[in-house]
Amino acid sequence: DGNAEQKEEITVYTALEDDMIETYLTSFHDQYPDIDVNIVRDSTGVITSKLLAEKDAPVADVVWGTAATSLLVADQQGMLEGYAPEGIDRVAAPYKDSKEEPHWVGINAWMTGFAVNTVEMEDMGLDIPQSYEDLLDPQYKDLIVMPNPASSGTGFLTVSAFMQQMGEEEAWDYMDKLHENIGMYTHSGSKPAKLAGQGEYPIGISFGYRGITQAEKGEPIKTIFPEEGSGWDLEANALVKKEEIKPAAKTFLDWAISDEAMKEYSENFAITSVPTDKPVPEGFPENPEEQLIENDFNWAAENRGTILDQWTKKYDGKSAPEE
Amino acid sequence: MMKHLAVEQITKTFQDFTALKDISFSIEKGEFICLLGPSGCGKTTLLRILAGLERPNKGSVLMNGRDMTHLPPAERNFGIVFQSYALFPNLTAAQNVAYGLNPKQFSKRERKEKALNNLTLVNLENMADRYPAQLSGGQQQRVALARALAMNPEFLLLDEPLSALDAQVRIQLRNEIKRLQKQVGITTVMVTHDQEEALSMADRMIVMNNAKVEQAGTPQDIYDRPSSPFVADFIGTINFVGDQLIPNGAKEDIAVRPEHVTVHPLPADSTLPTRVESLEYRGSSYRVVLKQTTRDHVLYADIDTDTFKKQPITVGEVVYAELQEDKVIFFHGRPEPITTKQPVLT
Amino acid sequence: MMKHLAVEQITKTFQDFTALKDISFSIEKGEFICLLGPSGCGKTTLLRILAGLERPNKGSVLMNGRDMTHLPPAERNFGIVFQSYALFPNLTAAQNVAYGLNPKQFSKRERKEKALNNLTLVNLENMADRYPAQLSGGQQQRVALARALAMNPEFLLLDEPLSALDAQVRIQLRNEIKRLQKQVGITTVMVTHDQEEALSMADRMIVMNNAKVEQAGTPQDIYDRPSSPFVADFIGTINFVGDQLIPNGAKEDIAVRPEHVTVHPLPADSTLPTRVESLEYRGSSYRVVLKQTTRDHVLYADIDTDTFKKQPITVGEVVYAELQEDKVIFFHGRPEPITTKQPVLT
Amino acid sequence: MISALQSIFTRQPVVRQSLNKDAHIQRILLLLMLIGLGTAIILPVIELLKRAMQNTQGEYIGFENFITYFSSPSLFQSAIHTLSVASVTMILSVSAAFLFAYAVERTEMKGKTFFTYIALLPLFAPTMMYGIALVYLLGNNGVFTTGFFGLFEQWFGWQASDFDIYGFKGIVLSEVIFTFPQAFLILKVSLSTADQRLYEAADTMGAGTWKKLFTVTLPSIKYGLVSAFFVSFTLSFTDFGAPKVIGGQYNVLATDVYKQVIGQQNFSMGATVGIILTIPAVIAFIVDQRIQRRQSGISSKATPYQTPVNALRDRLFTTYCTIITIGILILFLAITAAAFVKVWPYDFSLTLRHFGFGSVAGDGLQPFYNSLIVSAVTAVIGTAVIFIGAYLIEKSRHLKWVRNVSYFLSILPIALPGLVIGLAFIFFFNQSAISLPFTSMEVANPLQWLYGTMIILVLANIIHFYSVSFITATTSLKKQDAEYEAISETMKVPFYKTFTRVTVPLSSPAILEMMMYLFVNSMTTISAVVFLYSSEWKLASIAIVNMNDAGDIAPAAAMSLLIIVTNILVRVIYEALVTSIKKRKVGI
Ligand SMILES: Nc1ncnc2c1ncn2[C@@H]1O[C@H](COP(=O)(O)OP(=O)(O)OP(=O)(O)O)[C@@H](O)[C@H]1O
Ligand SMILES: Nc1ncnc2c1ncn2[C@@H]1O[C@H](COP(=O)(O)OP(=O)(O)OP(=O)(O)O)[C@@H](O)[C@H]1O
Ligand SMILES: [Mg+2]
Ligand SMILES: [Mg+2]
Repeated sequence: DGNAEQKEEITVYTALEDDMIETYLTSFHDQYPDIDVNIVRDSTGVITSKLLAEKDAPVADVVWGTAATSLLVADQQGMLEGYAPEGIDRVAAPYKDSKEEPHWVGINAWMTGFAVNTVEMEDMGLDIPQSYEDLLDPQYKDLIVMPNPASSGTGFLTVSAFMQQMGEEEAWDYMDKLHENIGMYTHSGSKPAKLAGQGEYPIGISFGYRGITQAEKGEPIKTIFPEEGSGWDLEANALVKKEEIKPAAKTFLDWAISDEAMKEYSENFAITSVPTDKPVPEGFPENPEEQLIENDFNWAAENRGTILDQWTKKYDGKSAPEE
Repeated sequence: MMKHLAVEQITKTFQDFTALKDISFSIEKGEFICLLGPSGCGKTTLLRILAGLERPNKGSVLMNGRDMTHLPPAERNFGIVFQSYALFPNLTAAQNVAYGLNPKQFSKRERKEKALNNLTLVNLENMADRYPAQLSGGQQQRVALARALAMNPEFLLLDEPLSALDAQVRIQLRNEIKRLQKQVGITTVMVTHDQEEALSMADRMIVMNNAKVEQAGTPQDIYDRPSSPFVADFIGTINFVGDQLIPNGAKEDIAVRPEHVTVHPLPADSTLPTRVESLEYRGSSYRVVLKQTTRDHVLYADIDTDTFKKQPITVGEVVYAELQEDKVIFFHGRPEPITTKQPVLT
Repeated sequence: MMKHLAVEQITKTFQDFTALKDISFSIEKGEFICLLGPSGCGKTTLLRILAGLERPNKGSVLMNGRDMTHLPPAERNFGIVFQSYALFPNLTAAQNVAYGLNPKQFSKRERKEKALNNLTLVNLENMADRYPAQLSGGQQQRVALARALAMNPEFLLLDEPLSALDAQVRIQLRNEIKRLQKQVGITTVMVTHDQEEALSMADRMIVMNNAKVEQAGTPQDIYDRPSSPFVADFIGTINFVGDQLIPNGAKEDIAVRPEHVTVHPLPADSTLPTRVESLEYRGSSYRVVLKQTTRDHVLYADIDTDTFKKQPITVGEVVYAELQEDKVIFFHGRPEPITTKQPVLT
Repeated sequence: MISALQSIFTRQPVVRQSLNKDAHIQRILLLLMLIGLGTAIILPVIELLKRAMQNTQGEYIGFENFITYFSSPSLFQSAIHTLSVASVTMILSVSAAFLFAYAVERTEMKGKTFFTYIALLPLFAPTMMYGIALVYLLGNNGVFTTGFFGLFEQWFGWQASDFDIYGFKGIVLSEVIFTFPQAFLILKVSLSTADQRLYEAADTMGAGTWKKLFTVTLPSIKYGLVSAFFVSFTLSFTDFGAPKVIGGQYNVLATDVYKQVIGQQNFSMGATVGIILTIPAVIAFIVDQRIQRRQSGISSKATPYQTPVNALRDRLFTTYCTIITIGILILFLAITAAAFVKVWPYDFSLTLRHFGFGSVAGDGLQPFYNSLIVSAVTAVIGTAVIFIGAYLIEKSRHLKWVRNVSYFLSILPIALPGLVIGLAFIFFFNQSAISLPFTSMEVANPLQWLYGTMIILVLANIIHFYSVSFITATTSLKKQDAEYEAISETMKVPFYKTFTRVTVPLSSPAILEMMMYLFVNSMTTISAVVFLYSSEWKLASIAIVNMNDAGDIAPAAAMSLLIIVTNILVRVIYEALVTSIKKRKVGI
């Protein structure tokens, strides 16, 4: 048809959950029918490594809803272009890059939560853990699953939260003990919740939203937000630095923090970077922002490499089942 | 009388196909028997029945009068050499030869010694440690022979042991096998489809055709007095001349070998006028193909080169063929009305 | 003089192995040449060089005086028949024969007709629609022949065309090929390693050994006057008797064929006393193996059956061998000190 | 091989032949093939080697990465893990396959065809599937682990037990199932060509069953055994799918590569581990080449094996085969059940919702369609390219050195694990400039546009599965008379006519086999493509890994089931075509 030539096409890398993307994009398609959005969805680790691998010849125009800590890694390699999307002022300071033209802008925060399978817990006669401290209880030996911080954003924010809350020494100490109870470290952040949902492992350290949606599908899952407070990260957007920056890329970034978009985000997340009037979704704490710990993204990004090295050395593979 | 080995009315069928039909014969101790016949006539099947590798539908195999039709191969005391040698490729010549020697019966040293002795018998003592792949075809064949003899069998069965070899090696091994057989004195049955081989090696030949024994006898008997046109034709070349010598005679009733046809430049009593169709040089002789001038019959004549050179003939020439009367073979008795002296020249 | 086909100083090596060394010969129009030699002597390689399928390292191939060493196979005018026939199994006999006929040059009908004509030439007109798998070995061979002839080549190259066939079919096809060649009048080079085949078919033979031409000539020439001990031994059986007739003579200098050794019951002038070692019956003749009584030399003698029967000899008997003087072959000229009339009986 | 390479450098002068059109076309095709193979195999592998010797900043550091690797305990441990998995797999898989192949080839057991097809069934599934199925059966909440969800306990008082399936046991079980059909096929072929006369010779000399086994049977399948051992070792050594799904914390080299590259963006270390991953395959490759050369010296005049009558033996083997069959079928049943059950193990009502994939992989059935397209294109183009390549190498008489080098390049990929091909491809195709080997020159990469397209997936698959298809083609071509080309040439028939009129028809069963092989393997493969796919061309096997990563195991099972059903369908079509060809063509 006639306006086929005017159609613009952008490639968007995202780590948002598959089941969210379609709903979110509906309003974008309605507003901008002439822009084709080419979605590349993968886990945070994969999206990050794809970005980095393509450093010489970037494929993505925009990164959407990907962990801020990961975007900081790409930023350190000089891969991101500053851009202040329309309505940037509505975004509160902790949720965006501090530069004049921010290199990244958050859309929502997500936080650690435990998905606990109530049926299995009852079968085994176990108490439901309420805090990080509780997880160390020997009754949970080999029953806890947690995402591997090296590949999962959720995993990293959880570990980074331990560090920032407890201090490094303490945190390693804590994790040494936690490791005793871990049955498996998973590649992605949602898998622990899914495994809990199948009863494969009754307790999964995951992110809050995951467990809550599974409970809606009928799985016997209760989501616990730890008493000590949850580690959190932002799903953030960024413009990829490349020779030809398409106007449509900026249009997309503008839309991505618009009120319509925020409304959709708030369906799934308790905390959006631009506050909406939506009530907190069911299952989340009344006052979600209080659940969040103090989080220094720059510190996390800077130390990411060393923490992961150390973590991998200590735990990855060591907990292999005895032969 | 108790024969060394006797085969009695053996019949063997595969599905609806009859491979052997009522086969009977017997063998004396120490004899060398050649089993000869065209491909598919049942030679191998018969040998396998003797060895116990195949079971007959009917009939029996007697050894020194004892029925052993039902014994498994291991209990029969037969040594076998197959056409393909069937050497174990992963064992050395010596190990192959020692394969059948029971470790309970012979110590390791004894087995080794026996293997070497048998290899010496076939002049391969210095090849003891070679693998079959490192031996020539003829050497492999001799190892197979040594292996068969190592068990001190009472009978040796050879299934076309030479057919896979070069002509020269074949002739050399013929002599070797014959020498060995006489030396060891072992009763031997050898299958072949090479008439020359059978003629030159056998004490007695058994000619088979179509699952049946056609004729058994010494090589000379069989060559000079074949009992049937089939045998005459199968052993050596033959001219069937029945229809040329008797009016309305059956072609296959009377036969003569090419070396018993002589050629004369001029007609004489009882010669046939013929035209030379072609000449085939064979070194020590010429095979001349003659065509009767009056009819379309072909006659082969063998003329030795010396004779030929004294009296050369050329293609197209008319010559007169004479059949040596005393050599003519009559399959159904000499017919009354006609002798070879008065050939019918119609 | 301009030859029909001339090969000049062809040399061919594979890696460090020399398969042909300075080969030269020439062929007249319409000749039937047999290339004969032991396995691996380079026959096939030579044939492939003639056809252009292999490139020589040196030398040239001339056709009617024109150098065609540089031409690819398609531009020479050779028909080839390989030992394996190389018939296309998914095409019928007729399609195989018509395969090389250019559709641009001949209409479909013409190609079909030509194919049928050529099949008729080999007496296979009624097999036109059969696939190779439905034909016997001999029939397949004839289709291959028809296919090679269909292109009207100036030369026909045959690489052991008969070696894969049964003895009987082989002899029959020999005649067929010879007849066809004479009928078409095509210059033909046939490779074989069967001396009987070469003797009986060739107008001229080229005997090769070790990458070289040993002798070229008519079959009679080569049999009667072999130019080297190799040829003498390779074509027919031979006794080397140099060391028996001349003191300190080279064994291979003087030779005689078994049919030129006669055996006498009593000694005479120039006879050798021998013991009969073994007798081999061959139908029309006996091969007698004689061992000189005084030395360890073996002598073969062929005695035809009739003569043998008149004067039978037995194994172990002492007989006196005479070499027919006029048939003795001297490879390096007749030596002075000795004639065959005075054999040295040391 | 080596002597063939040597001969390239020691050529004698040969009289030149003038070249006609045919010769020119053949020479051009040969050179094109050489350039193609060189670009698709040698250049990427060189790039990989270069990366392994660089640090993350791209500076040359020699073997430092290897030293780091072996001195870091957790990484070094992966190597030990991989070795243990591969060794145990090799022994279990070859033993099981030997008995199975023996049953099929050397007994009079009934249902041999059925058992053969069952044994081949695992070929049709991606390795992830075995992992997933094992989780359903033997996982912490698996069917067997819980004794049929407590039913056993109710009925027989049988306690649920802990199989500890995540890790060593799970990986080994998956790999055994994965390599079983491959070992089975090799051993079946070896066992099918026994020389009956050797058995008869042994019989006449009074050898017993065991003596015959050790002196005749085993020696005669020696090469088959060695190659079955190698194949199961290298396949399980380099497999990525099963450890990914069921490995738990039991790290192996293949998952290390993935983690280094995808998780930690440490490409140099990824390349380093990739090279380590290649070692056993390279050893196997060299040994295999040697053995083959030695083997060619042995000619066999074997007569076909005749199975002696033995009812007890037949019964024992039938029992054995039935047990294996049940084992294999249970896996497939579990996958089928998982794909159709709503919430395993809490709600067993049936549903088709897992086949929607909408809420999980994001693209619905698109990855499956992508896989179909990529596999079909791989099958068609791959077969054409490989067959023509094999034809030129086997039948042309031009440019001998090109044919020798191309032959080597054609069988080389068998030594390259998929992960290594994938890595080498990203390194090579994703760089903007290529530095020419052995020089310091750089040229702009004219192939960079391939990155992220479907073409690179097809190319990776073709290279990944090149050697086996090439050997299929070569074997079929070798069976054809060597003189067809010579005859055609003397008859002035252009080579392409003989190629289309004779060579291709005669090879049609082999061509179909190559197509089927390429299709089925492209459907199931993960290792090469996991690094190369783009969002538009996400494949079914990748969707399985992603869904499994996200914990969406039921849709992952559903996707596996789709792949299996497709592959079985393709196989059925293949069998039907081959049968009809054999029936129709008298000559073949
Ligand atoms: N196991 C079998 N099943 C069916 N037919 C068989 C079997 N073995 C042999 N035959 C048939 O029996 C016939 C005789 O076979 P045999 O091997 O004894 O022949 P042969 O005389 O040894 O022939 P050749 O000279 O070719 O070796 C042949 O027609 C053969 O096809
Ligand atoms: N392509 C090749 N590469 C290496 N050596 C070869 C090649 N072709 C032939 N030869 C060698 O050259 C020699 C001559 O071979 P050729 O085929 O011409 O022998 P032949 O006389 O035809 O033997 P046969 O009677 O066995 O067919 C042999 O030793 C052979 O091994
Ligand atoms: Mg036989
Ligand atoms: Mg040859």
